[in-house]
Amino acid sequence: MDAVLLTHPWSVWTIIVPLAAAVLAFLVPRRAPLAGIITALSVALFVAATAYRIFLAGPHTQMLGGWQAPLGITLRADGPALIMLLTSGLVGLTVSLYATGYFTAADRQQRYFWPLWLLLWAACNALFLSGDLFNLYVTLELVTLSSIALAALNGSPAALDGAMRYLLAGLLGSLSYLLGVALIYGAYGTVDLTLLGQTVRADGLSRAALALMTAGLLLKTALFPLHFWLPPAHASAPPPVSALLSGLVVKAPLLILFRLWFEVFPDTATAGMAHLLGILGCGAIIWGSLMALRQQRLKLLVAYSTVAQIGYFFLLFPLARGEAAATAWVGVFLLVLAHGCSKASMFLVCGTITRLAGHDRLAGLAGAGGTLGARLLVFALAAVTLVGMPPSSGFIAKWLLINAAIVAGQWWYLATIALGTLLASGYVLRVLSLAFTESQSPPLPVAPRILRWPPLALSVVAVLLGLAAFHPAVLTLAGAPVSGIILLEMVP
Amino acid sequence: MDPRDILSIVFLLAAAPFFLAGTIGLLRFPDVFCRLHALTKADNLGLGLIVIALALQADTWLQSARLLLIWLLVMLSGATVAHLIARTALRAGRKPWSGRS
Amino acid sequence: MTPGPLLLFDLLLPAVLLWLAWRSLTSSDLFRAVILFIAFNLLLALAWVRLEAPDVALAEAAIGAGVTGTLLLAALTRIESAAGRRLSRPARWRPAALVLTGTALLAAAAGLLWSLRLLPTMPGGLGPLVDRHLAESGVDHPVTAVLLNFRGYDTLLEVAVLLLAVIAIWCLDEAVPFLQQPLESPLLTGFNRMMLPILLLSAGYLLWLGSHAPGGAFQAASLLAAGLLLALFSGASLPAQWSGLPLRLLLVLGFLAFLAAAIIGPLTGRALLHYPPAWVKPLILLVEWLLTLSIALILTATVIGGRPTGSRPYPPPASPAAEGRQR
Amino acid sequence: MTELCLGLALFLLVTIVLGLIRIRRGPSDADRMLSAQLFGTTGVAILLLLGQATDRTFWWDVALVFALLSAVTAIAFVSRNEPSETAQQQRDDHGS
Amino acid sequence: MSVPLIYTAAGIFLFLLGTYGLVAYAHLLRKILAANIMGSGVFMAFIAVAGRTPGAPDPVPHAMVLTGIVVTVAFTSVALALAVRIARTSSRVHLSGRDEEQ
Repeated sequence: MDAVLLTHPWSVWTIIVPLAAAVLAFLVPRRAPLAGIITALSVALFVAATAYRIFLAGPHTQMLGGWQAPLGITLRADGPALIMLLTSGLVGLTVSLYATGYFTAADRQQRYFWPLWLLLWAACNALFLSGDLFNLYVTLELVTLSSIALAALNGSPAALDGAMRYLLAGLLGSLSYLLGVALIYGAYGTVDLTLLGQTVRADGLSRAALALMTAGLLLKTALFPLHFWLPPAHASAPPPVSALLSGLVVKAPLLILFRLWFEVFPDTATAGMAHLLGILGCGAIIWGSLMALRQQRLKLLVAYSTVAQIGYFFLLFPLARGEAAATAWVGVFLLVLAHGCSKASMFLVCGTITRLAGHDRLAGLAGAGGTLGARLLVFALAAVTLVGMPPSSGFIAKWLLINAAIVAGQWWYLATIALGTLLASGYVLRVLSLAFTESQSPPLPVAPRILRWPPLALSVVAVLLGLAAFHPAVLTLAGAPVSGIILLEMVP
Repeated sequence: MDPRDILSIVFLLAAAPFFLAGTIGLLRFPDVFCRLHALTKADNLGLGLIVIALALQADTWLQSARLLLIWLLVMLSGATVAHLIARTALRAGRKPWSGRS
Repeated sequence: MTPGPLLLFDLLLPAVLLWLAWRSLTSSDLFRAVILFIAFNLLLALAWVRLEAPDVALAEAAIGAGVTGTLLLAALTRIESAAGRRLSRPARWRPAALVLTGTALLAAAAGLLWSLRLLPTMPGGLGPLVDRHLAESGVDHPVTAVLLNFRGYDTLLEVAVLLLAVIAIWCLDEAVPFLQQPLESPLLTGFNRMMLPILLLSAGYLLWLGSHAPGGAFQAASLLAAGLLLALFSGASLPAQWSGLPLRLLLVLGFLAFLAAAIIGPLTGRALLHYPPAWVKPLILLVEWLLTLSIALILTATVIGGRPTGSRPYPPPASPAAEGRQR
Repeated sequence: MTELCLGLALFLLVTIVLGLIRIRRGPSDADRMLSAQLFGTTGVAILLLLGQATDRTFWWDVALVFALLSAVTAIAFVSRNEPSETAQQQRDDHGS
Repeated sequence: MSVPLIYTAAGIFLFLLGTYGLVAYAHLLRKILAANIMGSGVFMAFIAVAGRTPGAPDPVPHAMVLTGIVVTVAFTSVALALAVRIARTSSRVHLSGRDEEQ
């Protein structure tokens, strides 16, 4: 039993099963939700098996088609990929469950939601596992195109507009990335990440290629000031889609960035370039949070909160240079997991609230006691992780980042994290306070169970992950390009 | 020099004026119908001469046949397209040029 | 080395390409822009030939001349019928923004060109490695071997992207016929009658060619798609009972076959896409043929631009090309 | 022979450049479509000549594909103008 | 100046030209054309950069560019369908918030 568990390429099935299910969902729309649920459960199972294998036997690779790199493509199941797969499994399972209740059978949207979402899921998992620059381009395109289609799903003018912005930004980003790949292939004759990591020279050409690829990926991750396309696309999509876009999709280009900077070009990237990204990250944290504070609609508030949270991920670039590398690395990956769960949960709650109240204007939600108030409490529970209150996983993640900033002696990042946390509590409290104002509105019907439980479960998981953070933390470092001790105590 | 080569060279040199005529006609002729006329010259004769020249050089019959097929296809498409475009232009109310512009 | 006229050609062609691209972006009339873009694609195929990339040239010729042009013209017609024909000018920018963007782009150009001098003079490339393993790949043409075997995973996902495009387009809209009435012209009917078999034969030829020379599934599929489009223009249509599940099945057939072939590996203790050595050739052939059929339908569906509803007269046509291939 | 083929190919490329003027001038869409059609034919000729000059006849397959598809875009163009003739009238007035 | 280098440079210029067009023009169809031109530039640079190997050309970049072309066609078709849909639902040919610029 263990022999099979420890040798079978479980991770491959997290790609194949959703691909096949997407085709089935397209062929037989009536059975699509069933296919979706079965896929969700099996992907969760395969992710667990992958985690088990990595935990016991360490990271492993698979040469697709039996061809060794550089001729073939290599799939790599390592720590960073695993954290991403965990995020994808958790968010995907929850959103799939929620979607069975959110889209009804008579709905035109249901017909297309399932094939599109299952393709997106396969693409995300494929991207997380890919160890090949060009294959990353193809998977990234698959991710982007399915996200665009999902963002346009409800066909409202705002959604179409947001999808178009997303598409154009996505095209610009991926072509810029591809030009970088072209330069790399021209210089080194391979696109395999591991081989490139061994051969890349730190010269002007590598820097040019890195700059092109980074620029393209920044646009796709929507890092401030290239975030213009994100809030319209995320806020006007149907809520399950928003949950996927914010919880899962923005992390896809992010992982490529991490792989590029720390595995392929560790010496090419200068400290200046790293700090530039760090400063843009700070800009994102502050600007996104301020914008979130000003929003009048709940979904836009959450979307701008995503813009802000993306900023935290970019603190890795400056902080992971030096002795605090492992600490920052673990912190950021934990944050990815935490943010994925909490943000998806928040968007799902938004969906339930919109379904109940008929709108998501904050002013109109004032005095939302009763059933809406309960939803807002779930929102608050998810926000515990987002803001980073103990004992949530968000807290551990930020704690690690703060430690890394202190060790690296980069106080301004510390200050930004603190400020960002403050602003985040601000916009979360603004929403929460609605629940405690006098109720004037007539009582609303109770939402169906399937629209209530999944977000609650996900936010509880996000909080509880903080208690079990040690295990994900160790797994994150399996096969990671950084090493060292994780500094859990404040070491100035 | 092989007489085939000489023939090929003659045909190639003869092809050039037809393409030039096609282009000049496209530029100088007064309306779309006349220009269509110019276009078909390049299609049929210019390309035809080139095809003959190259077919003379080809090693196998198969290659010559392939060249001829290409020519036939271009002529077929050219004729159909010319007809359809002329029809569109006529239906759009364009009068063929009658000598007074 | 390079003969004189050839070097002149190589200098003139990129210059013309850049100029065409520039005019296509700046001309105020959109129809003109589209025509210029079609011309651009045409000359681009010549550039591929000059760069000794015949497979890419074939694809560019097939896609650029057939599918993209039709796609753009159809979209332009629909946009204009919805929003009217308008001139399009660049956004009026503040001078500061213009200067900033211009400087940034020029700096990027300078930086990139300058970095090119660092390219190794004798690049490695994977050519020799591909040649060494060509015998095991099941095909004799290196590009096809890379596409369907060495990097078959990329191709699998690429077909998923195509399929996704159709789903996305169907999700956006139902099919809007861009012809209110089919073109009625005896000449066109005759032309089609001759052209459709020739296109079908040529597609078969390119597909057959792909196993040992430039050619292959995608190029063949583009030709088939062109045939389907021609049939569509002269009023052919798919019977209503075919526009539901049967059409969807045909669209996904190639992808499903590829996926099934891919998972033979993991089910038998090998890697994904690792075919059993004895089956490599027939498996790749089967996948390629089914892919050709599905991609042709997918490309046609993207031009039609919406979900066929069955009641309208212009869902994807059942032309002789498609039927011949199904049997 | 090789030189002549190359020279002729270059010459044909120059005629394409000249033909671009018609696309610019119009006046009607049909004129522009016509120029594109001529480019197709010229492109076929260039491909044939280049294939001959460099002794790689697989480029003739590219020419074959061009020849096969040269009508498709033009027919799409014609069909685009088919539905309502009044609209076409307005469009031409606008275009010229 | 070698021939591949000429085409590499042309590819880079096409890429930047397309970038300019994508940013500067409001009309959606124009933006899509610009993105296609960008793509062509990238593909050209890719083939040219990798085409400097002596002897037979390297097939791997050719296969990659073929994949890239297909992906770009897929994106183009979805983008056009979106543009048509936007034109039909709101009679606009550009993104919101830029009406004054046309």
